[in-house]
Amino acid sequence: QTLEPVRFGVDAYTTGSQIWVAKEKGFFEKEGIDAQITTFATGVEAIDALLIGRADMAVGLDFPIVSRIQGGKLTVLAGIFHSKPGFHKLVVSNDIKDAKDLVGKKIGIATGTAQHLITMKYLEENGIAEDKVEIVGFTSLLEIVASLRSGRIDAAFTWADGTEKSTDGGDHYVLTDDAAAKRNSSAYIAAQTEFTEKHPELTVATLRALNAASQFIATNKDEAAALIAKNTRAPRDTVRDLLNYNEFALALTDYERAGFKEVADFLAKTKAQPVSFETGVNPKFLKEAAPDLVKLGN
Amino acid sequence: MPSYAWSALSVAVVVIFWQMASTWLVDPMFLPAPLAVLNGAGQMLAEGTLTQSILVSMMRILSGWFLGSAIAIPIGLAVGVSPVARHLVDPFIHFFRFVPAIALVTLFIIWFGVGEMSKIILIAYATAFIVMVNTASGVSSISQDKLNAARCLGANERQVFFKVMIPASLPSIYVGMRLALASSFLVIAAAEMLAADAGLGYIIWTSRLYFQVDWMFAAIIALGLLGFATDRLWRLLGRTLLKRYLRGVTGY
Amino acid sequence: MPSYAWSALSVAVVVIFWQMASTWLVDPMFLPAPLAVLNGAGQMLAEGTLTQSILVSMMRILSGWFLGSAIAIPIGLAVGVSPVARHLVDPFIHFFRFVPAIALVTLFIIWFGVGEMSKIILIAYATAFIVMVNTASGVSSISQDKLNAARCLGANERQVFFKVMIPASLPSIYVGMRLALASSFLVIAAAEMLAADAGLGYIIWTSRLYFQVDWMFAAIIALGLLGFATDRLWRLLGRTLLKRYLRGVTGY
Amino acid sequence: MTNNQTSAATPGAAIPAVVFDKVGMAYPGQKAGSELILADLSVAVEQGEFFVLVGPSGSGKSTLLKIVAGTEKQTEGRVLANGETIAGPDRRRGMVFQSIEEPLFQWLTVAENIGFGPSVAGKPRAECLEMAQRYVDLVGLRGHEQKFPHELSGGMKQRVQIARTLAAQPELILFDEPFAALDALTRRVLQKELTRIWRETGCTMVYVTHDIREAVLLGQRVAVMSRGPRANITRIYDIDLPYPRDDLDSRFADAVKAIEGDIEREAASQWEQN
Amino acid sequence: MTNNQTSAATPGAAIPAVVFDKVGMAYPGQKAGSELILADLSVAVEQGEFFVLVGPSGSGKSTLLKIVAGTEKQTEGRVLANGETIAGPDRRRGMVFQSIEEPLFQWLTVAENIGFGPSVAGKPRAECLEMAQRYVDLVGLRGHEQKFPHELSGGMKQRVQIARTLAAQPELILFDEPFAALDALTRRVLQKELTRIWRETGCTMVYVTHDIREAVLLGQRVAVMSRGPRANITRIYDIDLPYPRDDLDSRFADAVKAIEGDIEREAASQWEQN
Ligand SMILES: Nc1ncnc2c1ncn2[C@@H]1O[C@H](COP(=O)(O)OP(=O)(O)OP(=O)(O)O)[C@@H](O)[C@H]1O
Ligand SMILES: Nc1ncnc2c1ncn2[C@@H]1O[C@H](COP(=O)(O)OP(=O)(O)OP(=O)(O)O)[C@@H](O)[C@H]1O
Ligand SMILES: [Mg+2]
Ligand SMILES: [Mg+2]
Repeated sequence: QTLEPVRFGVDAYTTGSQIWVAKEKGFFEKEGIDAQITTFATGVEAIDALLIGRADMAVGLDFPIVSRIQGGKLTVLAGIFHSKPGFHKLVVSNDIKDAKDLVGKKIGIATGTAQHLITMKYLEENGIAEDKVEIVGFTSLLEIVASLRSGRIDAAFTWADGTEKSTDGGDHYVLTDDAAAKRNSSAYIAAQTEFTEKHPELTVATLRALNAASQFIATNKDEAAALIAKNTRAPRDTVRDLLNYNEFALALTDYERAGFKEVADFLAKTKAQPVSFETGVNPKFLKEAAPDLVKLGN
Repeated sequence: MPSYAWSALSVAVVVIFWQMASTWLVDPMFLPAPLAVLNGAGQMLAEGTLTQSILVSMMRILSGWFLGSAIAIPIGLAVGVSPVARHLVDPFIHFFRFVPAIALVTLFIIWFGVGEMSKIILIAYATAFIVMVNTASGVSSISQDKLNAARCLGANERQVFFKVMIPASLPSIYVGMRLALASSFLVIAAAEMLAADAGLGYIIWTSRLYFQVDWMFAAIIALGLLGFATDRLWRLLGRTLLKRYLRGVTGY
Repeated sequence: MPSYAWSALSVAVVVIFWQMASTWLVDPMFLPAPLAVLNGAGQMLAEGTLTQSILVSMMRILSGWFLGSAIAIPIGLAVGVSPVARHLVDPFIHFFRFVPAIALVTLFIIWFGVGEMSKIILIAYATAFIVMVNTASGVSSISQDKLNAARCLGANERQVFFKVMIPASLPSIYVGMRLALASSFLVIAAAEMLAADAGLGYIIWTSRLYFQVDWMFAAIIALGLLGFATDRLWRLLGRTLLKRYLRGVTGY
Repeated sequence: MTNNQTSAATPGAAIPAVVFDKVGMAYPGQKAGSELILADLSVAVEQGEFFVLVGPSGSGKSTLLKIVAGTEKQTEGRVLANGETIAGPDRRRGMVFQSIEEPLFQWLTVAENIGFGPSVAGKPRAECLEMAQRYVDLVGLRGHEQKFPHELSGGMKQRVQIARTLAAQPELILFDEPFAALDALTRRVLQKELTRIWRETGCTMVYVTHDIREAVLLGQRVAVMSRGPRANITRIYDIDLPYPRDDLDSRFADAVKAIEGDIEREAASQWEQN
Repeated sequence: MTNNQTSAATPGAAIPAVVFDKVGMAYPGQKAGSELILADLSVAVEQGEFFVLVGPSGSGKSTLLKIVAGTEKQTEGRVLANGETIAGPDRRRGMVFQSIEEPLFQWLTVAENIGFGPSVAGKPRAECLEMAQRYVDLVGLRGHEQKFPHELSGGMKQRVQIARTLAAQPELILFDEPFAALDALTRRVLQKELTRIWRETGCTMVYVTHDIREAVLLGQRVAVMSRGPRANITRIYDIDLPYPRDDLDSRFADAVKAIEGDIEREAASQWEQN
């Protein structure tokens, strides 16, 4: 039996964990898939590679995916993970006791990520207008933590081991977490629309393999962490932690729909054509691969 | 055919080719047509984003360029003049000029904050080494006859330095700064990765993220055109004010 | 005191200062001590990551550098020699040399794929303009007396080009390539953003993600040292094989 | 010996080697409104002639040679070589430049510099080497073949340039003070060689020198230039003495004295100003 | 006129201006094993003397001057100026280089080049200008003050260098074929000026020329160098004629002939090889 090649684009983070695990544990092979995986620095490059036909499937966070749906070239197949509430923690300097103390302070954001939206929603929820604080945009967590610790900014939502790194100096503490922002954020797996049309079975097979991988991760976190770390050159303990913070499972539920809409609304300000969950996501394949994972109300 | 006609011709050909490419060859999603880009630029102009971004970025680029040159020229001169200075500093010059600015972003934020300062210093960092290396090679290739002539005429080492070495190495400094100008433009993208909320580099980053390819191209083209204009201004300066020092190097 | 002693001294002083800074001045989370970096490098060496990354990155850097120079030198020569060529190409040279490579990443992926090719071409792009500008200025500042002497001796324009212009502009080409070498190293970070799973740039990116600042610094230092070594090799080449052409410019 | 005023294109059977017809010259970079370097200059050099040009420093002798060589372009009038307008430098017209450093190829050895002409003419390597060696010997540089220009003394550089130009075997050779940096004997030897080459090959020589004895020793005609600006050829002396010439001959001495007198009158106006 | 063999440091009241004591010289870049340029050369130049050096092209005259100027360092023996070892170039020892292009400052006008010495000596601006003008006139460059070096003829560049060196008023001046590119009259005028300056200021002159008549016209002693490698001073002629000298004087002609004979013997060995 010959294996059908499928080209995946993933980032160097844990976003594509199931893909690594499915490859390493032979889930792809079992489905007749020859997975060819290319790593990119961020999801943006991975999804761009998909758009231009250099990859068949790619994973990415909601922002880059939603902003690239409008051309109809890519189809979102499923949510691939979402962070559990509490993944992002609002770290503030010790003199900030309360949300309202943030007024007039410098707040760090990771521009164009879930954290960006969480920060905005958090401020909104607490009745702080955007122009009452100084938003400082960064492109990576490292810079945010460095700025916090060196006193260049006063507060920021951090995540993963960034939280511990920002607070262990003693000058900062966790004020609250993203539960307070009431926002849903996910990463998705998307495919070239053309690919899904040409190879519907392969698409479904892929989702099956990834679902198997999700289940493996849920039950064998240590081994999964080792596999992922090996492939991304990430430290194993960090990966192990990340597996705890996040829910690695394929899903298309109202949770994803809500998160998707938030991003779409945010982007509508800058985009000519509005996008929606309905136009961008095709639940057909996941339904076929694992019907119980699709739970979309009306 | 006058010289600028050739240039106009080739620019026209390339723009037409671009239009054709984006129509037939490359997905316009990634290579928007000239008109689309113009349209995007128009939008940004109307909103005021473009003008503001140009001003902000140019301020950063030029400050960083000047700062970098102001630091690099004395070091380059010292290294070119004194073998001891050279051996002391050389390992660092030829080490740090290979270290990407992006790798130092974190340290720069810690040291210089998230304001303008760290961006300007990042640009200065990226430009300084080219100017330094060019200045030092310029100084060390001044003909010994010229230096000795000055000494025989009674110039002491200070006077040799100011009255002969500096004028004689101005061509190298000038060319170094001209090359480094490009570096300043190139790192604006990296510099505006950090804590920026305006600027052409910022537009490039956010439009990449939000996939506004026409905006991104408008910013790229603005960068290219500004660079071109600055380069021409610099050449004009070389051909007028500094003419007597630069005869021969302003040919290109 | 022999020359390398001065260098050794200053390197030692800086390393000691670095150790002190990371102990007392700067948060070691962002500026790990020399020993910690050495340790990180040791880990990566043991895993084989470091050696492999160095090989992969050097291959990309050097290929890109050579490719960029191979493209740039003929263009630079043409632009320096022929006014028509200059007016046709000049607007693009002085436009694109200000356009950051990072902005073109997507187009490069479209055209050249996600393999080695697009990385090498990205590096070539970043290095080509420096070599081009230096070559063109070199050609246009060759003394007319030299060219005319060759013509009076019976050289036709082809021979003038190959036997006089090229040798006489070798110093500029050489210095241009030396400066451009730094650009090749600098863009490796950007190049390995795209579709890399090994390389020093890739290590810099991923270690940033995971707060492995010691790994990041190990990669940075590897880059700096490799650059330094390549620069010395290039200088050695200039002082031996190309000596007759480069008298005067290999001083620094 | 007869003195005759300069005149353009003497009518005759052969086309003159060089014709200057009402030539005026200003350098491109000159300040607007400043005077012409050469003005209204007309003269003809016959085929196979040994034509010598003398005149005060800064008058425009080098400028005139460069126009013939094709490396500078007159701004007024016509200049013809073999009846054709001069398009640019060309293998038929060799030139020994006044500048002794720039024209040498500093990346080539003495022998390679001298062999440049034969090698671009496509001669086989062995022949190039052999010719280079012949001209190395001619100018007395044996033993220095492998040196590079920066390792030579001033006079040695000048000799490399002379040998190089001769080795290219042009039809017309322009010499701009070629022996200025040479000692008396070397100069004497080279003068003799030059006369021999001229007589054997029949090439045309246009020769600038400040040494009037040299001018009379070598030239069939010696032209005197006036002091610039607006320099011109004021007088041409025909030297009707047989070769090899004897500088103890009284006619030789007379010619020298006459020309010296002329130049002195020209140059003196310079010094009178002060 | 007496001929005497060269000898180091003649004992006397005053310390000699320059003493060469068993000097040997090889250039740093020379191939290992190649012979010395100068070997075992000893000579002394007295204070206020006009010392002329002649010799075949490539023998080492420029090298000797550069050692005195301090721009090159001998590899063997000692060289003293005013009794002190020479540490490097210095305002007391001016030099007119043989190279006519490089030593000029191409970013300064003629007047600024000439005023360089006074200006680095800290003279007030007005005085610098006035001195520059005086020396511009001295070398006959009036009207060319505002030109840049690249706009000058060969002889004009050489005159700028001469004027510039004189304007710096050093105690000892080294001339390396300063008048090689000048016409006879300009040369004559400048020879006269040089003698005048020498007699008025009492400075020491060390002068290299290929023109033996010039050597005898100017020098109190004329030293003849042997052909290199391992060049040395073979003979020194004392010229006991009063200034201003008359070149029609028979003693003048005798001196010229004797020196010429000497050089020819030296240079001839070169040509015998072939
Ligand atoms: N490139 C130039 N630009 C402007 N003026 C120039 C240039 N070259 C020469 N001149 C001027 O032209 C005049 C004649 O110069 P040229 O070199 O022809 O003189 P020459 O007769 O060869 O003198 P010399 O005997 O000193 O070599 C001079 O006054 C000089 O200043
Ligand atoms: N930089 C150098 N490196 C090596 N050899 C050199 C260097 N400069 C000069 N020489 C050699 O030294 C010898 C003497 O040169 P020098 O310039 O002193 O001669 P010169 O007597 O001034 O000759 P001329 O009358 O031709 O100017 C020559 O053989 C020359 O090849
Ligand atoms: Mg001349
Ligand atoms: Mg000499």
